[in-house]
Amino acid sequence: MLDTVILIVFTMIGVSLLLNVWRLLIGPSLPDRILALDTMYINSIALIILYGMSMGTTLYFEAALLIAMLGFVSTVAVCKYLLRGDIIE
Amino acid sequence: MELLYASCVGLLVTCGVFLILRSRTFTVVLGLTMLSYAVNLFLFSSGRLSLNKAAVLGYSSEYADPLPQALVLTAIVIGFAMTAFVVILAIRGQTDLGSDHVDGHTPNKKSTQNKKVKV
Amino acid sequence: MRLETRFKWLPAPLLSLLLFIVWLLLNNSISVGHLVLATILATVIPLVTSPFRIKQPLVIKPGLAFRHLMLVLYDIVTANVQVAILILGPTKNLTPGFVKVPLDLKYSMPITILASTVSLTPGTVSAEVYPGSESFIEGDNSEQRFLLIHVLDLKDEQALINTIKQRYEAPLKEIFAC
Amino acid sequence: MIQNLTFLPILLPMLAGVFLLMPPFGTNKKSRRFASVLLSAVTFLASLALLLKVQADGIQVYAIGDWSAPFGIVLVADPLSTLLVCLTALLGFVCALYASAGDDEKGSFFYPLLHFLILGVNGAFLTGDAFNLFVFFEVLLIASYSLLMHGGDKRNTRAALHYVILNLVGSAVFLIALAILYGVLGTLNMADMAQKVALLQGDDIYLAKIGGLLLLVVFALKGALLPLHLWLPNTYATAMPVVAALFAIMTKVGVYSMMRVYTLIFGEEAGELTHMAQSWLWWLALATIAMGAVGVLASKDLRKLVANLVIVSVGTLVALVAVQTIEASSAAIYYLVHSTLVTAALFLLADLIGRQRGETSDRITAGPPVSQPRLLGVCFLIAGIAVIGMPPLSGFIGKVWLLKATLNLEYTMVFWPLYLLASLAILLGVSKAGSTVFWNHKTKVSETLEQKRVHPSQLVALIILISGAPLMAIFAGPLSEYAIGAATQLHDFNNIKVILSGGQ
Amino acid sequence: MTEWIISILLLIGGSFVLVGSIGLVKMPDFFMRLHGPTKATTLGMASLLTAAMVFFSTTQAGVSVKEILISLFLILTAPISGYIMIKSAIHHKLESIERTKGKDNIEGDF
Amino acid sequence: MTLLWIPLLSLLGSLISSMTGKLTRNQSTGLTMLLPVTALLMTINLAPAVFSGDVIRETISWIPLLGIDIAFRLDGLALLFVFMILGIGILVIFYARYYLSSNDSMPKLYAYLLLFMTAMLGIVMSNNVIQLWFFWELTSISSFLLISYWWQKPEARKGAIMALTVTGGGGLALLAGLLLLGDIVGSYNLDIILASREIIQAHAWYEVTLILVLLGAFTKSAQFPFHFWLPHAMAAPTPVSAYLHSATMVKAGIFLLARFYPALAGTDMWFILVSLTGLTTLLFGAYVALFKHDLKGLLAYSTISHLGLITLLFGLDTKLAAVAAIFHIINHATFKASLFMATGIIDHETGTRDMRKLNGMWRFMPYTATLAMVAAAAMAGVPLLNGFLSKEMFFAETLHQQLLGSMSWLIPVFATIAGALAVAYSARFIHDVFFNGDPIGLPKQPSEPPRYMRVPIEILVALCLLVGIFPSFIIDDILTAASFAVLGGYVPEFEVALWHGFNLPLLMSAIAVGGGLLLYTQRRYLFQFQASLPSLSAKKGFDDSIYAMTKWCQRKINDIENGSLQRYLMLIFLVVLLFAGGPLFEMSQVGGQKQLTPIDVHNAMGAALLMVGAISTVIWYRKRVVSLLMISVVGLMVSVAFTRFSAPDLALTQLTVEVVTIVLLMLALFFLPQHTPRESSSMRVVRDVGISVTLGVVVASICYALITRPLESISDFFIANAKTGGGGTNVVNVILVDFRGFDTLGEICVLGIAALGIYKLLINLPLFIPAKDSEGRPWAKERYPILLASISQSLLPLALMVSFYIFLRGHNLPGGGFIAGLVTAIAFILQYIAHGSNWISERLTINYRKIIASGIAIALFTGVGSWFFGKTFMTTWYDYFDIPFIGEIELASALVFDLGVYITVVGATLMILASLGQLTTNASKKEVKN
Ligand code: NA
Ligand code: NA
Repeated sequence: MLDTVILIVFTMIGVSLLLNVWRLLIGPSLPDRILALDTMYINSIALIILYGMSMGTTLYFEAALLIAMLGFVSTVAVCKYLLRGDIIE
Repeated sequence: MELLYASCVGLLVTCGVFLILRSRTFTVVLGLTMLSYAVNLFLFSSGRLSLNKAAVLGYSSEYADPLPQALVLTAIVIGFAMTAFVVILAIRGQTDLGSDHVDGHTPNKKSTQNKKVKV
Repeated sequence: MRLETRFKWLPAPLLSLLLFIVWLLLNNSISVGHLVLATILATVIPLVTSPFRIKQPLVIKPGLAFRHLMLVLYDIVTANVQVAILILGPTKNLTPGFVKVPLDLKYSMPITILASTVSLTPGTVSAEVYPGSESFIEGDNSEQRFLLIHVLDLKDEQALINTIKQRYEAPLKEIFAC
Repeated sequence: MIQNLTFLPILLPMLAGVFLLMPPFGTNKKSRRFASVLLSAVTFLASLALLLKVQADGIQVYAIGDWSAPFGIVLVADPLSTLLVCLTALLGFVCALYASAGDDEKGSFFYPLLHFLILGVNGAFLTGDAFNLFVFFEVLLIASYSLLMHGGDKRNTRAALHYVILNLVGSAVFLIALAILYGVLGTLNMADMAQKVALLQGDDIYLAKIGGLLLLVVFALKGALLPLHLWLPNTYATAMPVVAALFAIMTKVGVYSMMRVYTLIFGEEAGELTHMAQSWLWWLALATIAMGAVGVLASKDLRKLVANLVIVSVGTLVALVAVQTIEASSAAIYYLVHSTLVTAALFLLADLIGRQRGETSDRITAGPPVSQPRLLGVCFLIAGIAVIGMPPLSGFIGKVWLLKATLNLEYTMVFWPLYLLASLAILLGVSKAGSTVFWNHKTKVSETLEQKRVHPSQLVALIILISGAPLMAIFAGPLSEYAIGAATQLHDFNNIKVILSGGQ
Repeated sequence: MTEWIISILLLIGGSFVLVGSIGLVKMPDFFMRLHGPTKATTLGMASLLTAAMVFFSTTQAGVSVKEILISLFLILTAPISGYIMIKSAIHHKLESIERTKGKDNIEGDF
Repeated sequence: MTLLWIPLLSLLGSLISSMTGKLTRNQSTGLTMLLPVTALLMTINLAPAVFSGDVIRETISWIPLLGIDIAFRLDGLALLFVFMILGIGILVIFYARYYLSSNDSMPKLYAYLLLFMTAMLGIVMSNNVIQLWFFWELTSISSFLLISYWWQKPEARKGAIMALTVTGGGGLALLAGLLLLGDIVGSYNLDIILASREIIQAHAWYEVTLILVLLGAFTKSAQFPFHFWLPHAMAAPTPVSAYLHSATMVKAGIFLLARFYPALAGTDMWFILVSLTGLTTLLFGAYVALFKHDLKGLLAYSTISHLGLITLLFGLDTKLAAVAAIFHIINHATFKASLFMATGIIDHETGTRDMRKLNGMWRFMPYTATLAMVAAAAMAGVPLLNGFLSKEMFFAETLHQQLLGSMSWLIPVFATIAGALAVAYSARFIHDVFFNGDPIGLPKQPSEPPRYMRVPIEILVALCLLVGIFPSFIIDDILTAASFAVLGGYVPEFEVALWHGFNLPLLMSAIAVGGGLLLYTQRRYLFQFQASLPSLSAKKGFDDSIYAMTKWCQRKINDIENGSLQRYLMLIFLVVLLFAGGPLFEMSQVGGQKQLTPIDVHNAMGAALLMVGAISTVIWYRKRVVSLLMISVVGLMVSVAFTRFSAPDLALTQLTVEVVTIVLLMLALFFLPQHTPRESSSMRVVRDVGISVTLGVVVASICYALITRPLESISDFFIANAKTGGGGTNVVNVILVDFRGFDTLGEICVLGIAALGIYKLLINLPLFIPAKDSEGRPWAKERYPILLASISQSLLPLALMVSFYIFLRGHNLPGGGFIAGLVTAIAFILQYIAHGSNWISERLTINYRKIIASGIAIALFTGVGSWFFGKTFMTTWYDYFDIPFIGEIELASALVFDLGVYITVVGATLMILASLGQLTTNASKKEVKN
């Protein structure tokens, strides 16, 4: 049963990733795209966690952890760019 | 899946080369980044593709080829250093040559940068 | 309220505690070795990073803090269910709005916590803190501060402001005694 | 220490680079200069010692981390590689000395970068591992990027931008080539590759061929072989001359790698792929020579002229590499040393002349006289004769040798006329340049100032390089023995077993 | 039993993530789009991670609780990234739909 | 060792004389002459042996492996030339002492002269053809220096370069010829070559070899059409001309003909080439000489003509012709040298050489005039003078040949005409200068020169007379010996005598003299005719062709190296396409035998996302921010792919690098324009798309070909030894810090150097900061948003904790120094973003340069450490320790190495961003700590 559930959730995540890309592509504004990308980062965490579960290994946990930390940083960097241009001032 | 993987690499190469052939430094940098993605995937694949066989002893019965992974890791680091350098060089070019054209001068002088003020 | 701890070597007890737990979590173990290591890290890292911390009021009432945390977690769950419904439902009868919440908090950390809580709970997202950082002085009483929030479906503005102030700001004022 | 001698030519420059970033050298100019010159001298001596050791006990194999080939990375010190290591170290020493006259202060980190460059070049010469070769290529490249911008102006930025981007693409190709070779042969050690290539069958052969040819692209780019030479003239002509002099060795890295790869891996024993790149190398080399000769005649300033001379020398070398005989390789080895020294010397000379001609700089037009005509004139005469290949200096031996080595080839009747015409072009170009610069004065008043006179350390550096020409002629006997010995080693397939068995 | 718990948590998490992304696409203006990801996704992730926690604690030797860390990071960062994104949206003067109340509460760039 | 000493002495002389700058002119001259005189005496001492027919040899080994030795050889021919070179050389030195004005540097001239003398001696005495070429080229160099002695004069510079180019070119041909010769014979030794005539002339390369050698000879001896450099070499001081164009430089070419006569002569090709060239040169030179107003010009062309004569003689297929040639070599040397010197005196005394000004010199310098006239008469071939004798022999030989078959009678006719012309220009030299009315506007009032200036001329003229009157008495021995050498051990019966009775040659001489005088008297018509011809100057032709060539080269270079990076890149990609694509077509099938893994849904999805990201990056590449967001999708998907295909370390690395790269690109974006203008034509876009797509397809197929084939690699070794040998279970990390730790060492060097270089690029770079963004909005006022600031400061400790965790586990589980370093760095970058670089530099007072250095140092010294255990560099060590309560812990040197990596990465990354951030921060030049 678990495998089927995992597969279902996989598809859910997949669909949401596609939705994110859709938003990323159509925009219209830059903040929209950034938001899409940020969401994408988070969803890919889900993807990796699920993958780890389906493979029964925790080896990929750190990847997820880093995405959680770093996705934030890059979002912040891009927004800072939009706000101030110079992100390290 | 091998076919899919190969075509992804191919696509990345295509996009990278196209961008590299553009005339503005930033685009070229993008192209180089894209190309290095492609190259890393290519180098990685030289150990063949394997699912759930991470080369960490005790986590699976058989292991993926660890050597290409190590090579790719080195390649990524070096690539990062090089990208950083070329990015800065592009900035330097912009200030020295007053244009972000790779040849330092725009064929037609009309492409004006947005208004500048000196710090 | 207090900005400084009694012990130089423990500038931020709560942070140290957090780090201690995080280390054990990371390693999934409570072996003696890791306990020792965790203690060391939990004391060293705050000391190393202390120059990068702007003095903030310390938690005076840990118990209350914990109870507030639980409350927020509960709200998160409920709020999300509401938001999910709002999202899935027809969007045309949603009435979004911007609301300015006057703040009594005077320090950036409590304000940040409040803003985060607001962002995670009822269909609200913190948008701005007025006035901006340029004219923001820690613990300065002279100027009234506001939190601008965007509400997904704004029914009664004043009610919302009151909830936020009583349900989330008040406890924080107590916890940090400011 | 003695058993680690093989490693010193890599260790010392790295140490030097690190030390020179540390106090007191990081801050104090005087001590930095002193330490840098000293350390480069030490590197040179160590390399020399290694050369003698190799002469005495034969090829040295140094297994890093005690992991023997093909699993670990091994350094292979044979007569050829050690000779080039010595050459590099010497060049490094000379340039350090020359720069200590003031060029080093025209930007930050000159000395550390210089030593890191030497590190990269020496590493590339010594390593026996294909991927490690890539790493050292990158080390020397990144160092060269920074050095290229040393004391740079606008022209320089543009040239650097081109140089960097081209080489980044080059590195990408390098990685792809390595990936292919690993993917087919399952190994990275060059000796092991050579062994495995011989056993290939079916379509794997063609994959390996692709890998080998892509490597050729990389080396051609590094070595400035037509049509990938276009970056060189501007890069070398705009770089600070002392840097350009140092770069004189870098094109040779490309050539050296060709020697290794196409005589060791795709050489005699490569089965289907024997000499697969030979005809490519040959014709490209000839085209390169022609191109360089045209460039020599076209050059408007001394540095451009020398840059084009570098191109000619590369073409000549690659042609010899393509011949794939011991005699040709030995001629190449002698010519390589000669051309490196003399082109480096010419870069420095161009600099000194330029400094003393004020606004006119090193442009080949009538201008103010140099303030030290006799000194510079004599130096230029010597270097000129050497580079033209006229007696009594090293150039003519190289010329005789390589013509001798290319006799009785399928295409001698193409190569000889081409090469001789190229020599004539060089003769004309250099003599015209010299007589114009030294004898054709527009303004009588020389605005050259006292401090524009050649600094002692510059002079010493220059003399060291220039004295190479007569010395290489006088001691041509022993040198030719050495070169032929080195070439024989290079072509000796049994060395593979020596390397794989860890030097025993 | 645990398999049930895991499955349910997984489904909840997945659907919340999905809802967040749907919101991202469906909502009419940027400010409304923001709500989905910042909230729904956070909760979705939290429950997914809890599922993973239970899963690994039961299937593998010893408890695995480090997934909490990810949730912790998300809960710390999600509001702030939302905040910074709205800031830039406001700075870019993005239009919010007409019926939005209290637009005048937005002070001009300060 | 006597032979070796002869050239060596003159070389030493060159050095000595170059150092006589301080001495008086007489001392300098004396010292300079000393060594050549010694050499001459030594030669005289050797002469009898040579006359008696043996050949003296000496050899010193130099480059045995190339068959190049220092080998000297003295036979009759060499002896003759040595005598001429030294004898006339000494006279010239003596003469020059009076010729040079006080502001000309005497030591310089002497040094060059003796250097040249050395080269000449080397040529004639070489017993190794490569060595012969060595000295041959040396004459080119030293003559270049001599001709350009007065380098201030442009004609001197031009003349020198012209001579160098022509003779140098010839030299290259000669080298080729000699190498072929050596290859044919199997040795560069002259003895052997001269002895193997049959082999050479039977060989397939004979023609090529002959032509190449002759090219060398003809260019040097100014044969038509290579003659043009010689008149311009007259820009040299007259003593130099007297030396170069009588006895030495030009005679080197003739010497070459004589030297190789035994080996190469005797075939029709030789006769045709040599004789016709000679004949043409003879006539051409003689004709042009007539019209020269410059005395030296006249002598120059007469020299050309006489060289033609000698060449022609070598080209006539009779033995006696060769003898005559040698005889004329001597005669021409004597009278031509004296004539040049006389001209020098006239020039010296009157300040001009223009025969239109020079008239009636007889009255001012009767004595010199007499000498000059005698010499001129010898040149004309007047009886009782040496010139007459060789001319007689020449005429005689022209009658004994059948070169042109039925047309052979043409040669004596031409010879006579040439003789007449010679008489004519000689007559002009005499009459036009010494008589013919009064001088016209001389710069100086002429008078006899200093007494000793005439001595050399006296000696030479005396020789002309003596030889002319008592030929056999003076000349027989040397002539015989030389002929013996040239004819390869056989000397025909010959008798040089004044009177052979009435015969055809005598008649020809008579006709020549008569005709010549007639020509001279009627010269005005000839001059008018000449004036009516279009004047063509060889010099101008030469200069123009050089100029045209240079311009052509510059155009070509500008076309090819047009400084367009796109072209250079295009070339690379095309070459790659060619090299990678070619073999691909040779493959029987691209796919391999390995059975394929099926595509599952999330791979397909990941691939889709990746492709969308890549394509939209290209689509939106003009909107730079957007393309940046798109490319980060690609980056994310690549790292997801790495997790998918069992490479957790790579995934982590890719992720961390990704973020830093994004930040960097953001910074770049700020300083670069945010939009890319439309530039490339649609045509070009199509082309680029074409190339990139093809390249993509090729790479894809190679990749496919690879991953569908089975592979057995060395990797099993790593998996087997990771734990036992490297003490770690994360094989990738063990490879990075142990098996291939050397790569990692190089890699952190690259990173460190990059950081240094970036600092170097940015240090006090005057940047322009855009005030508005691309849409023209002014930037937001708030620099450091409050919430961001406070959250980032609480994230820092957590991040450090995580990075420490990742670092520590690296050896056994995914992670390691590099990733940990980047995580730390990113944590600090966040602080930079949230608080600005001033705020950081107040709190983080560390010197990144030192950090980087110490990072590399740690890694390096970990490696060196193993030396103290007698192991090679980077031999790792690890062990497990059981500590009470805490339990077993592992200590590994690899961990220290990894620490070095960690430190370097942190230092480098922060240095890069700090120096970038510093650029824009407060104008108060607070420099980032490098
Ligand atoms: Na006259
Ligand atoms: Na590592």
